[in-house]
Amino acid sequence: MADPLLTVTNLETYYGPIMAIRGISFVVPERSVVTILGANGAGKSTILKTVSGVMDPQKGTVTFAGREIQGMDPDRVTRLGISHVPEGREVFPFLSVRENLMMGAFTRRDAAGVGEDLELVYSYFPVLRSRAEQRAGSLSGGEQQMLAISRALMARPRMMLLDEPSLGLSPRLVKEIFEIIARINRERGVTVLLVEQNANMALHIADYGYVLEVGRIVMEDTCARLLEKEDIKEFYLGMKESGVRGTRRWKRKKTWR
Amino acid sequence: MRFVFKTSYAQDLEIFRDDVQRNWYVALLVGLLVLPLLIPAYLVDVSLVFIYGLCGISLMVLAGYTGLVSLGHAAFLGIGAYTHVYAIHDLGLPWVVGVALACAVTAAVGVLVGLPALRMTGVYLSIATLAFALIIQEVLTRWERVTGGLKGKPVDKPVVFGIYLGGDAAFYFVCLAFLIGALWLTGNLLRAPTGRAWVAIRDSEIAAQSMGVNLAVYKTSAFAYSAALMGVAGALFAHKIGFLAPDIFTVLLSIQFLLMVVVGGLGSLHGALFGAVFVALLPVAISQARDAVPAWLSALASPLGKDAGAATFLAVDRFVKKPGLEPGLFGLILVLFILFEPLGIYGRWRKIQLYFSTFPLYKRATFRRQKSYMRSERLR
Amino acid sequence: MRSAHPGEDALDTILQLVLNGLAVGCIYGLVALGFVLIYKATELVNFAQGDLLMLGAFTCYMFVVWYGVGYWVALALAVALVALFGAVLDATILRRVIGQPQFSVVMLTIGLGAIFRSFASIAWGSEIYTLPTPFSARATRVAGVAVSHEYVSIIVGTVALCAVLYAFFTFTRVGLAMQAASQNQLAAYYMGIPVKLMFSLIWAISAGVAAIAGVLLAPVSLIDINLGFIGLKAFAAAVLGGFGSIPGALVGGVTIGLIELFSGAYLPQGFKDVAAYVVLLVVLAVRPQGMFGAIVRKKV
Amino acid sequence: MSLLAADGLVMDFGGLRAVDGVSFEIEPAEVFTIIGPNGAGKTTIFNLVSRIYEPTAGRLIFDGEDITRVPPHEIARRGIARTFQNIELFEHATVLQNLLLGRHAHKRSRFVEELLFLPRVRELELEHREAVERVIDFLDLQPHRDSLVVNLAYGVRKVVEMARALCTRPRLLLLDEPSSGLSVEETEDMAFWIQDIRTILGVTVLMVEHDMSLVSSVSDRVLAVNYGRPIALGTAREVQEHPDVIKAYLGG
Repeated sequence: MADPLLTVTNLETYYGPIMAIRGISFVVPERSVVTILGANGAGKSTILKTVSGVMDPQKGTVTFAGREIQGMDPDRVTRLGISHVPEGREVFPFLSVRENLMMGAFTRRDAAGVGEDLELVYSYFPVLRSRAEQRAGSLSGGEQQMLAISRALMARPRMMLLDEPSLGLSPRLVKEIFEIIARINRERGVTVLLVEQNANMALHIADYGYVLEVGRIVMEDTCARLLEKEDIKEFYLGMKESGVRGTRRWKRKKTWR
Repeated sequence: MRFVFKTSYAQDLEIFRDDVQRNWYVALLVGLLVLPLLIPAYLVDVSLVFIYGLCGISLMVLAGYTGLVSLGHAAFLGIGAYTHVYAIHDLGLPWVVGVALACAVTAAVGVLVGLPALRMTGVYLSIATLAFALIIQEVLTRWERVTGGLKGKPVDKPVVFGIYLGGDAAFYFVCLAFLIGALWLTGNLLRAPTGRAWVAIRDSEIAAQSMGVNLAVYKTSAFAYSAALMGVAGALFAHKIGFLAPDIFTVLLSIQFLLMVVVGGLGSLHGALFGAVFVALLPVAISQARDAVPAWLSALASPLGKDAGAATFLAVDRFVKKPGLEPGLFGLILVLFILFEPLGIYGRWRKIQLYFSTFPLYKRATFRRQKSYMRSERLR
Repeated sequence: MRSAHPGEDALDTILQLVLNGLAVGCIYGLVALGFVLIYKATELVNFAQGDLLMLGAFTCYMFVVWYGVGYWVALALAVALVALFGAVLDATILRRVIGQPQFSVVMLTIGLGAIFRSFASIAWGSEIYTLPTPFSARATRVAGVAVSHEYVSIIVGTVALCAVLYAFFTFTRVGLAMQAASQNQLAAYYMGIPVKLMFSLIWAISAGVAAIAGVLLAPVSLIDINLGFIGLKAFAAAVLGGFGSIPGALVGGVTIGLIELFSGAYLPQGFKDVAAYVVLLVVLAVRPQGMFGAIVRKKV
Repeated sequence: MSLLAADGLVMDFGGLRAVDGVSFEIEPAEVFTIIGPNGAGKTTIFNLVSRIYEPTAGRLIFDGEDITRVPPHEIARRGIARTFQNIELFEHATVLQNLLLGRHAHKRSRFVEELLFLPRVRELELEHREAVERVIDFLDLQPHRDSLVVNLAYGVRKVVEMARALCTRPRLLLLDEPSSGLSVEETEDMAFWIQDIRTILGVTVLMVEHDMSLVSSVSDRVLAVNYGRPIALGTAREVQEHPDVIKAYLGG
């Protein structure tokens, strides 16, 4: 395995009085795709937010490229090369699509490179080109999601944190987005930390996976092996033995509990 | 921590959470009833607390519960005061009718203001109410036949059903009665569908609408109810100050009412009352301090030297007697509250309660503020 | 000088009113511009804007009269000082309340305004001062209308400032970043925009604009601690134009200024002060978002 | 007779035509699903049916009555309730308070009665409360009754929002992406809830959804739209096999 680009050790973060993540450690090697799976409320987004500086951890360290970054202001974290695509389409509603994309390149000074990247994301998502002068707030939910991902790409990051990129997208777009994530990882060597509800897709493009339950990591392995586990199959992939759950409403207990 | 064991849905409909809470309020009421015996000199100030309490409830309904921030509530107070005084003096109507008229007229004006305000949000609404208040102030100045214009209008002591209620203690009880009445009525509304609809409008107009809340009706009713309370408060206020002039009902007074709501704690009736106590009694405290502070400081400084005491006294005395100091002090307190206790006095009160009820398990983290991030409110 | 036709007199009066109205309106516009800038970048409504204006006027007066500094240098110093003050204000106080409900923040600025007024009355007393300027009491007659140089300075200054700021917000990277930060702070952080710095910067600019407005206003009005109450009229101007629109602030200000002067000249006494507010209410009843404002509905 | 009929709906935003002549009929007690690529106008159709938008052209007939011009707050009273894509709950209120607002369409007490909290108001409130409790039982929300919505997990919020819509006792329930943001496990639960709502309560459901497993397991009929126009209508299987749908929506 390559050197770790991001190392998280013993991280604890609170939402007010509630401990959202309870002592979590993991590593993301350079140029790899790592995914974190877990049910709603397990604390996946909190991990990403703590890494990118939007939330402050109570305990623990986050090391990026040899530097401790926990508790840093999020804009400084971004300047170090971490681009976070937040959950829920956080676009700038009153700026045009093109201006939104240019904001993605805010930290960059190379106009030529920015222009190239603009063309690149337009080629990924042609719909953005046709809506370039519209206000981002007038885009549909799925289009805003595409915009958010493209905008993060415009920063030409060293590492991307993706929080549910497939949320609310059509099946075709989900496939496309995962292909794009795989491509930027392969072609540009961008390291990816991916949080997804769509475990099927995530496990197929990621190298290594962690499973999170109620703020703790309960399982970790290479994705190839995770795909073989019974619990993963049933609870994250929805693969039932010939539609067992199609008729039954009780659930099997998860074995890691 | 005390948990209430509920055995019937009807228990959720009561004003008081349980008997313990009710008993505390009964005790408080008894305390207020014997208060005139304890501090007869300060009854006038406490009456003002009650009147401001009415204003606080009024603004709490509008700003705290329905989310419509009005910068012009002093105008409603003025309309109520002038209507009442015009009715009982110029028209010679009975006192009770005067109060009822004040209530009705302000409610009607409230509807008039509420109607154009329906489509406005946020800043626009606040500035529109501000404009309304400035216009009303001008009307009060110019409509001399009714208001007496800049010369003002003296107000007699209240006489209700032929009984003279102008004494400090009598007026105190009149104000207390009105305050309790208003609390009861408002509490009723807030536990009924109307109150729920108001809060829903504050939290998400679009969701409220999709659940069948007619935004126009409920925003207007919030305005009308809030204005009506202000009208009643105005009638009492007229007697409290004994003399009406247009420059009493200024924007600054409106801002003081807002101050009450913020300092008390947004979104609770308790907050409105805490705020009223604070705003009505702060000037009293300040004037007491004005007399006392120079003497204290000179006593502190006197060991430093022979003349240090006297010099300190003079310097401090000159400083505290500066006319511009009091509004600045108000401003400072407001700023400190918003910075350090955004939930207001009531929020602090709840924290203290929680601290003792969970002792020794209280976690500081319970009320720690997370980093929060603003998002445009223009998309409402 | 007598005109040959009585109609010309009336026309001259009207022209004079228009000119004066423009000048007064520009001041309103400038103060409104301060509101709009802060609002555009932080979505706060700054009720202390008028008081910053008052501080600017006093500071300039202090330099010119007490220390004998030249007008232009004093202007620059006053603007710089007040702008710095704005930035410090943001860094120490306002930044801490961002993310709290708008209402609390509005109350905070009201509190700050009260503190400034209190400070001014303690520091400078409650006397009324006059600021001498190079434009003072000079006028050129153009076609029967007395064009006061003070008014010209106001109009030219305002229009130039508006144009520069408009260009800054629309075309520069930093200007866009400020808008971005106001629309979605979280996303702005994710873009690497130093949001805190942006906010301090906008407070500095806005306080600077207030100081300029104060200095321009000082010769026309007089300087006292209640100079800041012009902010109330400027609110009407900003809302009339549509909060958040830079040209809107200017147009709103000029509209209010013209209405005020014309109603003062042709309507019975008392209307001068309220006419602007009546017009404001009427406009808002028809267009609740003001003349240039836009309402974008939330996507559901 | 169909419960809801949309007839030639057209919706323009500025120069953009988001919905371009969509007609469909929903039969009583069926689950009718609209699918389509992002930006195809699905949510716009929803907002037209729930009357948040004014249609540029076309008509909406609900239960034999023309509701094209009925004000939005009146819709709930007529028997149409909805959920939102991004969850529009009252976050600082408890689940119970949220659900009680769902009863607003059935408010029968007058302002003055409420002001005095007359016995009649008390009775009505108890009735509302019981109706709400029935919904709480139905959707298994008992553990969350007194929790603040902000403190709830996303999956539970989705159910609470559905519960609030059910409290209006609707005849037509509009669900906007009920499974978005839910895990596989929660999506399966959601499928059961939707089936129960249809079979036990007899409520007609119109939903917009992307998760094809949920769509196939609960829908009676599916309408596919693209560029604001219908491209296919039929059972879930038929629509999924339609070449245009595969091309525009499912991907090869």
